[in-house]
Amino acid sequence: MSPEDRRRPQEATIVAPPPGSVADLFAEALPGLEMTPMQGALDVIIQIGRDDAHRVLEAAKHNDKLAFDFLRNLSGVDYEEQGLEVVYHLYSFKHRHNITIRAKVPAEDARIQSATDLWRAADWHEREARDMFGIDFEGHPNLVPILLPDDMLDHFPLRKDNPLAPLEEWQGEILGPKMGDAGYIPPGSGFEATPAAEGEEA
Amino acid sequence: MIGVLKSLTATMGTFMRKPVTIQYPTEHRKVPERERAFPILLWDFNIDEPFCTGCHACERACPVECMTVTMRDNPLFAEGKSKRRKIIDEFYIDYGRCMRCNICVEVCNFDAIAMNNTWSGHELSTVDRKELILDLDQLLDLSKRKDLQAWDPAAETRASTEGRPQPPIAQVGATEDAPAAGEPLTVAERSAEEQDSPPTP
Amino acid sequence: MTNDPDLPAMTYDPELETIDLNINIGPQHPATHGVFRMVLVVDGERVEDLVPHIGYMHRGAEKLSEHMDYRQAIGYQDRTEYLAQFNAELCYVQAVEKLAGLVPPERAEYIRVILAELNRISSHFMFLGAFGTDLGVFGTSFTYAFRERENLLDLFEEVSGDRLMYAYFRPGGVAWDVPHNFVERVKWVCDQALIGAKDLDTLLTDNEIFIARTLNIGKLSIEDAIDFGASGPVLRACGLKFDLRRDEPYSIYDRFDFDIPVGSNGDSYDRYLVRLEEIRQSVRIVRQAIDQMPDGPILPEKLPRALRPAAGEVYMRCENPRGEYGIYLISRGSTQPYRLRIRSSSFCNLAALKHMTVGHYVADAVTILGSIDIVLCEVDR
Amino acid sequence: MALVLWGLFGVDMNVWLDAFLRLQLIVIVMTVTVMALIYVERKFVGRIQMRLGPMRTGPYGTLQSVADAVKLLTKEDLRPATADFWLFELAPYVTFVPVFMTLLALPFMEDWGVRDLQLGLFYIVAVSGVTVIGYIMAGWASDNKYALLGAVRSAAQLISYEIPLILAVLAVSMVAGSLNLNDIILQQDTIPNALLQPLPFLILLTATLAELSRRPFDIPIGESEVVGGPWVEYSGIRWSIIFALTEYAGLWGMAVLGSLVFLGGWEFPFGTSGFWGDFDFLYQMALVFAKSSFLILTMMLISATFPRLRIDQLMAFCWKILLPFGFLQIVINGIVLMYLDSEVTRDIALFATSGALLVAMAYVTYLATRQPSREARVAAMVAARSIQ
Repeated sequence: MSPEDRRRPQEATIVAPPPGSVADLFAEALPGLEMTPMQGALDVIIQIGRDDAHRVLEAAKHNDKLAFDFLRNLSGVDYEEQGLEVVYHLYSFKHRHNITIRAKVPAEDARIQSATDLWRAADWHEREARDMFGIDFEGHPNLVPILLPDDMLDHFPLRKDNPLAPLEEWQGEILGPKMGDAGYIPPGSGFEATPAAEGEEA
Repeated sequence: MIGVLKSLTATMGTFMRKPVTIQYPTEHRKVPERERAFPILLWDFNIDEPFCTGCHACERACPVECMTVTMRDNPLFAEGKSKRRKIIDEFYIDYGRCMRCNICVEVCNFDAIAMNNTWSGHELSTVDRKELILDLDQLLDLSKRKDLQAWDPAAETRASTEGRPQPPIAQVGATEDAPAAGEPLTVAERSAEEQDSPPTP
Repeated sequence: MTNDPDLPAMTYDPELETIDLNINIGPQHPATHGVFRMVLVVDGERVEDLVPHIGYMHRGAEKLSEHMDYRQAIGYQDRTEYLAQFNAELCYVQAVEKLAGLVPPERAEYIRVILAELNRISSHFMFLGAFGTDLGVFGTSFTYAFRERENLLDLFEEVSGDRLMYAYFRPGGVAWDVPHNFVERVKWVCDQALIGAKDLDTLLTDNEIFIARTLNIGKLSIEDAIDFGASGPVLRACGLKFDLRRDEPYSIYDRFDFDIPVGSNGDSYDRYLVRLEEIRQSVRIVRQAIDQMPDGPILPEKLPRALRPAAGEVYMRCENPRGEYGIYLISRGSTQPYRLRIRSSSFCNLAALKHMTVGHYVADAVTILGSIDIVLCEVDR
Repeated sequence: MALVLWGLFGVDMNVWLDAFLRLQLIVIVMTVTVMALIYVERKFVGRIQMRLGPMRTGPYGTLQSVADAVKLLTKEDLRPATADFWLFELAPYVTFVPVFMTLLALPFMEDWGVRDLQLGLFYIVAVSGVTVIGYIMAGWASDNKYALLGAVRSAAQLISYEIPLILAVLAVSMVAGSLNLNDIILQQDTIPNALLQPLPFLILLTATLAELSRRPFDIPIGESEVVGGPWVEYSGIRWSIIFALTEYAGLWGMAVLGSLVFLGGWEFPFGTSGFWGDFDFLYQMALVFAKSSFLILTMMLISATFPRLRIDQLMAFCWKILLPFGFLQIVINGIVLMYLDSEVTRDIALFATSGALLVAMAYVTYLATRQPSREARVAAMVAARSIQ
């Protein structure tokens, strides 16, 4: 493998899950659903479109054979040219099975229906995904920033087009260039030395 | 009522026990040999130069980018005294950034960097965080004074010779006047050395 | 009374001529365990509404990890879960191993499990001490707990070289072997931990005042707990016997015999009891592991110099002291994680805080927050 | 000093000079005692927690209180810009002065107090109740919500616990037949009141902890809830007046009061026979010292052990348990004292009724706080469903 090939992100080879897996239950519960089942390192993954997402999640929660009552994790992923994804990791205490649902969301029109009506656990996770990726969760009762301050609304830190170095520079601008220096007093803090005192020191 | 009295027996019981306090500034707990305080550089007493050749391996591997390294040609190599073609020129470590992950020690090809395993690595408080940026002389100082504790992993690890224990500190003793690598310092020697060592600047 | 739009609206009852009072607890408050902030809307002493504010400690560990290679990112796990560092590291290195197809040697697995369980004990001691302080014990429970935690930290220091930020586990094994007196030290520490647990048990468990302050405070039903995504002792206190170590065994946990303590009521008292009992169960696991621990290598024989897992993704979950700690790791074939998502147990447990607190008194809000046992670095990441 | 001793032995002198010297003596003794108590509490609690306590200043840290005092006195005295000036500045003194005034009526030795009041007990109870006004003033003036919440809590708590305290001392004064502290002490030459009246003794201990806002009743200043309550905005000298002087002088005063009223004071085991002649006051002083030290250490042990109660539980404990049993004690005391003339039967009856009431109170408390047993909890654990 040449160095150039190494630098280019690889795509995971799609391994079909073994027959009889949870993905088949989904195909059974929602006939006609367009989805790509995959076998991950631990769980079965199904990849679906944005518009199907809420229908699938609703079936996952309420269908008796699926009965995914525990939302383990909800996260956003930025796949650059392939767009964003919202990933739901679900677990069923009843049947003790896992599923990973990956819903594709185009980056330029990042919105998806909220899952808060199904699991209250989705509330904070979706707020965080909104902070980090700018995904708009439609129907979320209170989609306000949770981890980031309000003035970070135009920066979505975990998107890949928001690299680390410019973020640090941007923070540096806010904090001031001399913030790291000892004895530095930020302007406007009320502790600035008076000009007379400075003169005395000099 | 009974539970309340039971609680009182707990407190009265511990009142009778011996306190566990160590009176820190006057009394130091012995730190273990594999203590990881902050990275320092090691001094090669055989040739009288640092082990470090300035190869940038640690600088690249550092997760927090706290190191600055430059290398130069080794004058001792030109004289034929040393096998090191290049030698460290300047080395800065910002202890204020360092997260003490030990990765620099693991990636070093020359066993030139080690973690300070004495109390002097912990008592570093200063009034100015610029003083936490150490230069080459300060980084080599501890090793030159031979104040590091000897850590001999061969004596410590048991049958697991296939494993890869981290040996760099054993280098410290590898000179004529210091105890050889196989013999760790006795406790008395260690504590005496600890007390002698002045605090790091 | 301020009219800050950030704060929840106050209600005004014209008949009784009373208005609600907003009380700001945190970010600098003795009871908030870090920089958590909650705004309580109180009517007298009764909490009418609660608005949690988090994010003061957000350091972008996920973003930073994307710019590290797989070994460098271990250090950020310590800093994310700073009371159960070995557990967090274990979860992370297992995620990497799953992707890279590494199988750690037996001895390394045992070392990891022993250290992770001891770390669970130390984390629970931290909870017991801090919980007593939240309830107003004059530091007594705190010092009892810290006395034992100190023994554990000493052991961790002897093993890994650091008291808090261990960075000791590696994908494929552990960084270096344990010291020669490890077995004796672990046995001694286990005995001490049981003594400390007994002290705290005598001090608190049967105390009527303690019971009055915690029983039926912050009740959570099983259904609500699952709905909120709560896990760990908070979920088990509700009465659901669910433990990832038993139900989805990872590492070598299927080789040990241990009980899963559960509560019946889902209140603060049950959470306390569950954690106290988990200390004893962890000691059981450690004792079994130390008896079975084999000799041998601590890293696989073929370990690549730079780890470059094949493209793929894994959601690794571990039972941490505070609940399910998950690492969602996506690799796209480079030396760096493409995406690292930390499913923080405290974050999910904290989401249920409002549900548990509303209707209780101000003093109970502190109790409930303490009983969830949050680690703010883990919440904010 | 000679003048003071002159006054001690009751030689006539100018009334004003005598009063002034006695006051001076009390002030000095109080200050020293407060500093000693702070040191003792830190050491004692340290040992309970398996620590050493202060060790650095002076041998075994004995000068720690002095160092603290110097630090506090030289610290900047902060006042919030929005605070009410007069109330804020006056509140510490309003809190402290009543505590000091209680000390004036205490007979520390036979015939030696600042003043021997005929209604001494009544005076002490009346004066010590004024402290709460200082709490409310501070809480209101600080312009801080924690302070306000703490002030409201303290108002509820201190006023409520004043009543059981009064009932407890009232029961004893009924037995003694006097409100004069000297008379009460002299009446205990064979049996201390703590034996005759165990229930009021327990009520007094509890109410004292509540009155002094000490753990487990430190609800007004509970630092994990209201971060210091009314005193959250105070610092430096004002805070030291509140914390050091009020809290520890109050602790000392109440412990001395308890040892005089319930433990027989300087009278109990040896009587006032005066076998040391003019130097009787030495063993009397030692007796009072030992008894009050015992009470103080008990209170410190309780403080270091228990979690804080919640305000509604505290009020329920006061109004539903302490108060009815206190009233019952007084009624029974009245009946016993009215109908029994012989001293022996009277004492036995007093002890029996009060002991029975104490047991009844313990049982009622047990019923109120009854919890499912450990076995029941274990059974529930076993029966818990494994998976949904």
